[in-house]
Amino acid sequence: MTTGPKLRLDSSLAPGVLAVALFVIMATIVLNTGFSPEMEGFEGVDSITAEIGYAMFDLEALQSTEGSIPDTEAFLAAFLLIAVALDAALDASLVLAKREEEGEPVAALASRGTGSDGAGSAASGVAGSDRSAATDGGHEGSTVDADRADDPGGESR
Amino acid sequence: MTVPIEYYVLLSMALFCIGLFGILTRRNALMFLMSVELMLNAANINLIAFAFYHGNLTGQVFALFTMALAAAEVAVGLGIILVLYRNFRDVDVTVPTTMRW
Amino acid sequence: MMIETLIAVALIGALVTFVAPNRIAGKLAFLISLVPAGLSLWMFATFDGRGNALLEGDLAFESRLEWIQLGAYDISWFVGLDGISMPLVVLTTILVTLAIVSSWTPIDDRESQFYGLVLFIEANLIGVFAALDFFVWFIFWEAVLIPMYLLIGIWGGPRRKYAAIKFFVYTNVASLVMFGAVIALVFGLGDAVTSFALPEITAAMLDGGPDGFFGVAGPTLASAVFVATFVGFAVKVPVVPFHTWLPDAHVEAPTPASVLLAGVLLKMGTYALLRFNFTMFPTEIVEPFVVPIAVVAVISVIYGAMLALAQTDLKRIVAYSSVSSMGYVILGLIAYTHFGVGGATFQMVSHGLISGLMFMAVGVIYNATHTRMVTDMSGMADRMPIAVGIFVAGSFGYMGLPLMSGFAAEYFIFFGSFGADFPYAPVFTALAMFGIVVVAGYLLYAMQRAIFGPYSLETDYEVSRAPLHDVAPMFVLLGLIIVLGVAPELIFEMIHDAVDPIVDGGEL
Amino acid sequence: MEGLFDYAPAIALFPLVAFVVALAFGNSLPKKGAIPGILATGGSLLLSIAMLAAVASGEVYHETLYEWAIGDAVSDTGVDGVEFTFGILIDPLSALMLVIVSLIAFLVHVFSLGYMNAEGETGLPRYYAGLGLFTFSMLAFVYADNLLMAFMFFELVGLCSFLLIGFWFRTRSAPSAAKKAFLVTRFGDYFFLIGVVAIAATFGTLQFAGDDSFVAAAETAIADGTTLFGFAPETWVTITGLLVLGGVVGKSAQFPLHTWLPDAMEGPTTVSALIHAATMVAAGVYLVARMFGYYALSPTALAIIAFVGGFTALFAATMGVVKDDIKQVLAYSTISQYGYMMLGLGVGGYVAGVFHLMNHAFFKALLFLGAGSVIVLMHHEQDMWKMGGLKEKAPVTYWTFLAGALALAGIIPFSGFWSKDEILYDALIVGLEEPIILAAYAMGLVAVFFTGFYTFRMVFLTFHGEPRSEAAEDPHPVGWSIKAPLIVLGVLALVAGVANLAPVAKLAQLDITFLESWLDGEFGAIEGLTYGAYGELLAYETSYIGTESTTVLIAAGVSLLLAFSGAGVAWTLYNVPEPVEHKERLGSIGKTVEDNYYQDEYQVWLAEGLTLPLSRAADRFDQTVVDGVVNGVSTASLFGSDRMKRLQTGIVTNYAALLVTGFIALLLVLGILGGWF
Amino acid sequence: MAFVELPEWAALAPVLILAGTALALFVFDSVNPHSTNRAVLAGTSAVGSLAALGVAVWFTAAGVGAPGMDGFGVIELFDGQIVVDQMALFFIIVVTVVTALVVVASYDYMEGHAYQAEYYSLVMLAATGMATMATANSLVTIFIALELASLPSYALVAILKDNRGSVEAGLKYFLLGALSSAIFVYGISLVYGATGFLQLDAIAAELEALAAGDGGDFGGLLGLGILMLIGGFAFKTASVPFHFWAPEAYEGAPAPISAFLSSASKAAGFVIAFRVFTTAFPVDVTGQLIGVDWTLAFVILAVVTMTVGNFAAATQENVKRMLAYSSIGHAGYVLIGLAGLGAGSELVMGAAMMHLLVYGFMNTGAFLFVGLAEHWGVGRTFEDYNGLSRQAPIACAALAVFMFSLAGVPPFGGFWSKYFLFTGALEAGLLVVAVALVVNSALSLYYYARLVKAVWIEDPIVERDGLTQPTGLYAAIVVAAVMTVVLLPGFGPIADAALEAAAVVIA
Repeated sequence: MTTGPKLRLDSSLAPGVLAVALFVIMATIVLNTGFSPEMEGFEGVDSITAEIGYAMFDLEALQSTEGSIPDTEAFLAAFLLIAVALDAALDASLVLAKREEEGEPVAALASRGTGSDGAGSAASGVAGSDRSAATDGGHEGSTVDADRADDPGGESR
Repeated sequence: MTVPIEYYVLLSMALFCIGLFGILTRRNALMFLMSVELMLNAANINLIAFAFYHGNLTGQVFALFTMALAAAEVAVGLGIILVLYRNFRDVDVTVPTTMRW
Repeated sequence: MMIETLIAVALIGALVTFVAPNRIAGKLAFLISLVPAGLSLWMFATFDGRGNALLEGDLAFESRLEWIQLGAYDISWFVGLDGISMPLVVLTTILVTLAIVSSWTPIDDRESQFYGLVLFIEANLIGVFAALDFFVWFIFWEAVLIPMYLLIGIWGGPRRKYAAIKFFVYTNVASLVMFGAVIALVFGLGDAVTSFALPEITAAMLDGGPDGFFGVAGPTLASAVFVATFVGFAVKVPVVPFHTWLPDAHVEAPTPASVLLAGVLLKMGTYALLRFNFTMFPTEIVEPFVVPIAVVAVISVIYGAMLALAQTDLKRIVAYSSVSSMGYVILGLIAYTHFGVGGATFQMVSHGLISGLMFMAVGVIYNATHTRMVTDMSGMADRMPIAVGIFVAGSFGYMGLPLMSGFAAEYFIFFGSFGADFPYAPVFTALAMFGIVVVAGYLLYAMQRAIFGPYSLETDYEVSRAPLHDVAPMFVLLGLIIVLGVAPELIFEMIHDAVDPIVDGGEL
Repeated sequence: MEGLFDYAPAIALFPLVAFVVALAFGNSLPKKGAIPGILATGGSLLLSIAMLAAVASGEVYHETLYEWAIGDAVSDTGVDGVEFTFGILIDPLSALMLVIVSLIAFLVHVFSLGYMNAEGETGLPRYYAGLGLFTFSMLAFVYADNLLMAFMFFELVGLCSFLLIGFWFRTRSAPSAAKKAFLVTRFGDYFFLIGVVAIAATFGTLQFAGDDSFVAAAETAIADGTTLFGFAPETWVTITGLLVLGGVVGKSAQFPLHTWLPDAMEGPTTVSALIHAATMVAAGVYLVARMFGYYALSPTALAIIAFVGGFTALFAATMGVVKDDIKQVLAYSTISQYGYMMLGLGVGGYVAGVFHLMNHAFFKALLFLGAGSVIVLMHHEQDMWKMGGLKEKAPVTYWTFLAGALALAGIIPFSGFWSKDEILYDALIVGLEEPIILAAYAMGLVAVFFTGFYTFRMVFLTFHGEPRSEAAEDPHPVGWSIKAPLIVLGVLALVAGVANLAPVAKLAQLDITFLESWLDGEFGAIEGLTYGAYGELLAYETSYIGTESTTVLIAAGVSLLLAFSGAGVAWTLYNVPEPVEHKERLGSIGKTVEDNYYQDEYQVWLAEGLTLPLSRAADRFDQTVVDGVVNGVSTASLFGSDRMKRLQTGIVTNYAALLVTGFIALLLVLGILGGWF
Repeated sequence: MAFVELPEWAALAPVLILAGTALALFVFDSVNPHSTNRAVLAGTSAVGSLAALGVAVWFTAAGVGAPGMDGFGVIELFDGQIVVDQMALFFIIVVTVVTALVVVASYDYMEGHAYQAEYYSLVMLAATGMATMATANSLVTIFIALELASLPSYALVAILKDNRGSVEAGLKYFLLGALSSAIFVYGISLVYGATGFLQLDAIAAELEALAAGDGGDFGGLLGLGILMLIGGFAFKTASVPFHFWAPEAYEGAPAPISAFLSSASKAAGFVIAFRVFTTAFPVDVTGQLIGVDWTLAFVILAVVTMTVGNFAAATQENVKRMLAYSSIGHAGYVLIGLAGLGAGSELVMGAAMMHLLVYGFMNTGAFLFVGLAEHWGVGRTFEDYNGLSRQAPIACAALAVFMFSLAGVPPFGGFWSKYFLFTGALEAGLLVVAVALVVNSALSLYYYARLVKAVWIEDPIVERDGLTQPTGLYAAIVVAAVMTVVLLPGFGPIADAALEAAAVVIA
């Protein structure tokens, strides 16, 4: 199944023209923009990394010392928020990646035979013992058996 | 002697459009994801360049967050591609067309 | 709080009926509907309003409550009755009660929903006639469409779906046009108004009119709004060429819905025309449109009657004749004379009664024969003498037989418009009056074929006389028609009083 | 006598009560409603006679009883406010008419006992209710004190006519005839209503009598030269008068709206007698008489009335000649006779017209009832060619019928002679000045010949000769209820002429023109509603052939001569044992006449050949074009919708491409506007 | 009021409650990963969202975030990264209302699904994200909150993992979402490039300075950045041309999630748009810089979006898809709020906010009805819905209420908000938009009425036995319907709240 990258030149590239066009337009805009030739830069900054840390945690006391970078915004809220966001991503990707065998969720990436009960099949056995837990809330018939997905990587062509 | 900001911006735009090109022409879901990553990184280039240009760190810090979110996005994306493959035995994004019109 | 009581009784009654068992729904709805009917009659008896509601008249049963403050404008619950709306409210309550009784026979499916919707319509119709704030009015105005849509759609004839959706969308689109126009007008009035109360808008209109809006000069805006509202209401009335939803809706609607549709819903259009176009707008705005509207009115009368002549479906005949009759109303309205405008209002009531009667009679015949085709039946008088007798009486009422209300209404209109001041008024009047010949033509033609002659109808059962509860409402209506025909002053007096300021204010 | 007039409303209300009783309880009453009808009309008759007596004693009654509708309206003459009322006007004219109507109604009710009840008809309550309603409406019309009230009851009698013509609704022909009758008269009433509205809008009043009557207002307007609705007052009066005349032409079956009357014979014969001969048809003529003051203001209108009358008299008489159905003959004769009345009124012969109206009511009712009797005798056979020889078998019917026929033909000394002669005389003296009236007179004169001819053709065919069918040989007996009215009317037909023996009066210089005095208000009248008052308004000039006496003699002689010659021709042709048809001798003219000059054809064509297809075309237009636009909008929207949703191809890369396209488009728009490039 | 004693951060209470609930559920899931105790899970979520709703309503009533005498002023937290004002509370209310309805309905809808705990925690996480979006006051927090709302949404759409439709929907939603967020971030980077700031007030201040002449000529770059931001909002609100995901995502997703996305997520998308464009890019200053009013972009988008949505909805056969397109159409209506922005334009923006609130009830209800139908298993097309009213008159009556309200027909709440939008458009001088609104409303009548026709008027194609009455779904639907009706007479407070909130932000 593994094949090397190949350059395909067919009609499917046609939409790419849009990307090119967009680039032309954006480039024109940039070239018309009157940037000041001087970059402010970070002259006389003690430690950019430290400053990043201060900014990330709203350490205003430290930020306002000599040799710091002015006008950097506070990022504590963003930091807290991204913690939740990453939780959400974790949650989401777990839900999606898990496989089901006979309606029971199993570990997402377990190898065959061992991982199927790794994620606490005891608990699930209690709750959903006699009922086949369909993942389909609507009653549309499911089309593909979940347990065939033994190749989680998904090969490209 | 610093490189003028225009060049950074042009670079990032080029990267952005390359990413876009990939999205528009590639049918593989993973390629699609990668292309999106390119576009996000194009933004990062901008942010960092502009941070330097403006002389504040906001852009730089934000770039860090962007990267984190890009990772999170990829995580979810891969999950979706996984179930896509399970259902369609394929990761071609043009295959699922059961719903249209 | 009388009006609120009326509406509330109907609304709560609608809810109760909606969930009541099908078995008792009809009787229950009838009993409930007696309350508004009785109350409105009592209100009619104790009516003490003077003048026109929009022109600083003394309102009867007025009540006003702040509702929503929108920017510079107040929206309030503002209801009250004057001599124009009072008779229409009574007409509504009575017709609803009678329509409910007349549904006992034909409606044999999902009764509780049916009667619930009928009561819901009643509440909204009362609201339409009582509301004096534009928004209150518009809400009721639109809310009428929903139950009617369902009544036609669920209990209607074979093409009910097409008819229902056509009715719903067509009239709604018209409402949107009208709505947009009125809002633009209010905005154009600028600081002159601080609320959507119709009397206030009217006062501002008569006192200078709009300043302009969107770069449109005030008078031009007013004229444009006049046209837009006229078109909006013309669909509801309906006026040719906006009438095509009507025959479809009527033909497919179940009898009681037809009764309400022709009896009251069409009056909403003419009522609104009277309230908005011909009360609110100052004479100089209306004047250029009078002759075109007269042309439209005459065309409605004659063309509608001609269409009726070509039909073979009894309901279609009556439906088209409604188009024709409504043409008279328009003619009366533009006359700007006491008798013209008053007669138009009288015609609203009168036509409500007569067309209600006609649809009921057709319905009773249909119940027995399961056909409405003139060509399918012959000599129905042989088997259903009473129902047919009433049909004949109603037909003559429609033809404007003296001592029935239709004659009074038409006579008032003709008299009012003949002496009106717009150009060629007598000519237009005379042309429109030719309708009384054509109406006689198609009704007599239909009668001759369907209900006289040797009896013949292919049925596999015995066609028998209609039950009492089918016939009783028709007798009540016939009685009212004759009472109003003999003593039009019963309501014409208050109509006249309410019309007075319009005509004085709008002497052309 | 003062209080008597308070009972005037009862004259009309009695029959109304009878109507209600018959309708509601008719089926459970003995005689199915006839008794209340007889009682009511009897009561009306008595009251009417009392009114007549009261008027004779010099009293009149003019009272507004009920305000129907009141309103503000500025009339063209500047009268502010208008009242539409119901009121009663009892003056010599209406009192006379009341008696005529209630008498004939009463007699017809009695006659119906024999004609309808005895024959076992079904639906009798409906019949008596109809008669009751008719009598009510007719009486109310007669003493209406204003034009609107008159119009209203004028319409109502039309309704009754419709209902009674269609009494035998189970046949095909009766409903058709009923429809036609109503429609044609409605067509006339359309003009009438315009007239009413126009008069009301012009003068702000519709009163017949008094200072505030429209007649008086019109006089004032003409005197002042006020412009009315953009016309000179005389012109406007003529126009409105002619509009009202439309109703008259329709109701009194004048050309060209006469076509309904022969068809109306589909109704029971009693109905024909009451409604379509004696009273309702008279309503038109009566209306002209009632508002004669108004017409008197307009010579043009009068001339048109006269001409239409004269033409109709001749026109209808010729058609009567070729009819085989006894009732058809009578129907055309009715049309013809009303033509005379119109002629009389049109030439200003107010008294003559009313006189003939009265006489005609008697003798035509008599003839119709006689015909009804014949029909009963003949077991409901109406074709005269199947009759014959009834003279011996039904002497009462024969002699009374003969009296009526003589009156109709205008044979001295029967009543018809006197009135018809007076009409022709009046027409002649005016016609000597006015050529158009002379033409009308000439037509009326020629019609006398035809009248004599068809009348006696009818008499001979029906009663003389040998019986030509089994029914004629063995007629069904008739009872007293049939004979009694015939006798009453027969006597009246003979003697009613005494009321106004004008020729005798003129020749002998005797004051025996009682009717003229009556109508001239010598006993009592309302001011302005007298013959004398009308005479002052009339613009006609008259002249004589030689002296007045010679003119009278010439006129009477000529008409009598013609009547006799008509009767004589009939005698020779038909008073034979076995009469044969002579129509073929007339050739194509006969065919034309038999087909009623194609009057029905063109009117039916107007209705069915023109209006109906036109309406169907309108319907098609409506369905395709008007509704097509509506549906077209919807179709176009849905088509647009279908295109629109095709954008959503389901392929996510396409979405990305479209998304980018959209973005670029937006970028270009804003960029160009904002000068970003 | 006792509230004054609370610390400032307490103003974030609604968001914190949501986040807490979400995390609690997450923990619950970790401890007990295969729990299918739906009652506890749904109950917790419902309690959490209702608590958040209650607090938000209380705060609003108490005057949190309202300036003036009886208010507490706009509360800024985290150096202005987060702001709690009336608009934030208003949208938190919208989001929590929808969340509550959705979780209650999910109780029945997700019956038998394998990932109960994950489902509810994801819903609550997304709700947290949306609520945060309402309070975010910096492009940073906005972007992260947006992702916080999006990431669980992707998973939720695809959560019916064996259902091809659901997966396909998730894929399309995710792919276009990723693309859009890339564009959005790029836009942020450009705005940052032009101004040097990410906090909205600071951006505005810098723009003032730039307009005054000190600084470079960044017009084009700023414009491009703004346009790309618009792209991000357009994606979230399902506006043309970023709407392509919506029909599929709504159609394929579980119905409560469709409801959630089309109501709450859309509202959240709008709140950031409102916040960004009122706070960071004042019309006049920005217009001076970029040479064109950015409202023009919204005018175009509004007209095109409502037209595309309504036209495409008109001939749909699938009910859910019809609702999806209708949702796009409604996005177009709400865009009027942005198109009409400008000095003293609180009416039009307030109207848009009101519409989103009413929409939260009526659209959620409509989608939940679809959920109910899926629960019954009657099928997806209009035809499949034929005659449902015979078995379930109450639910179908509610559906009729939703449909007519969506169409903007009185006597339902949708009438008011649509009317206010219309008025706002007129007042803002957007005659074209107002006309488009009327035309589209007219068209929308057709297809909304069509659904009512299906359930009420048409006769069923197949015989059905009695249908069950799942408590949760029914409760949610009936509550939504009752609220939709009650909002007609009770619109005054909502209008006041929305207008005040808008006035504060715009001022």
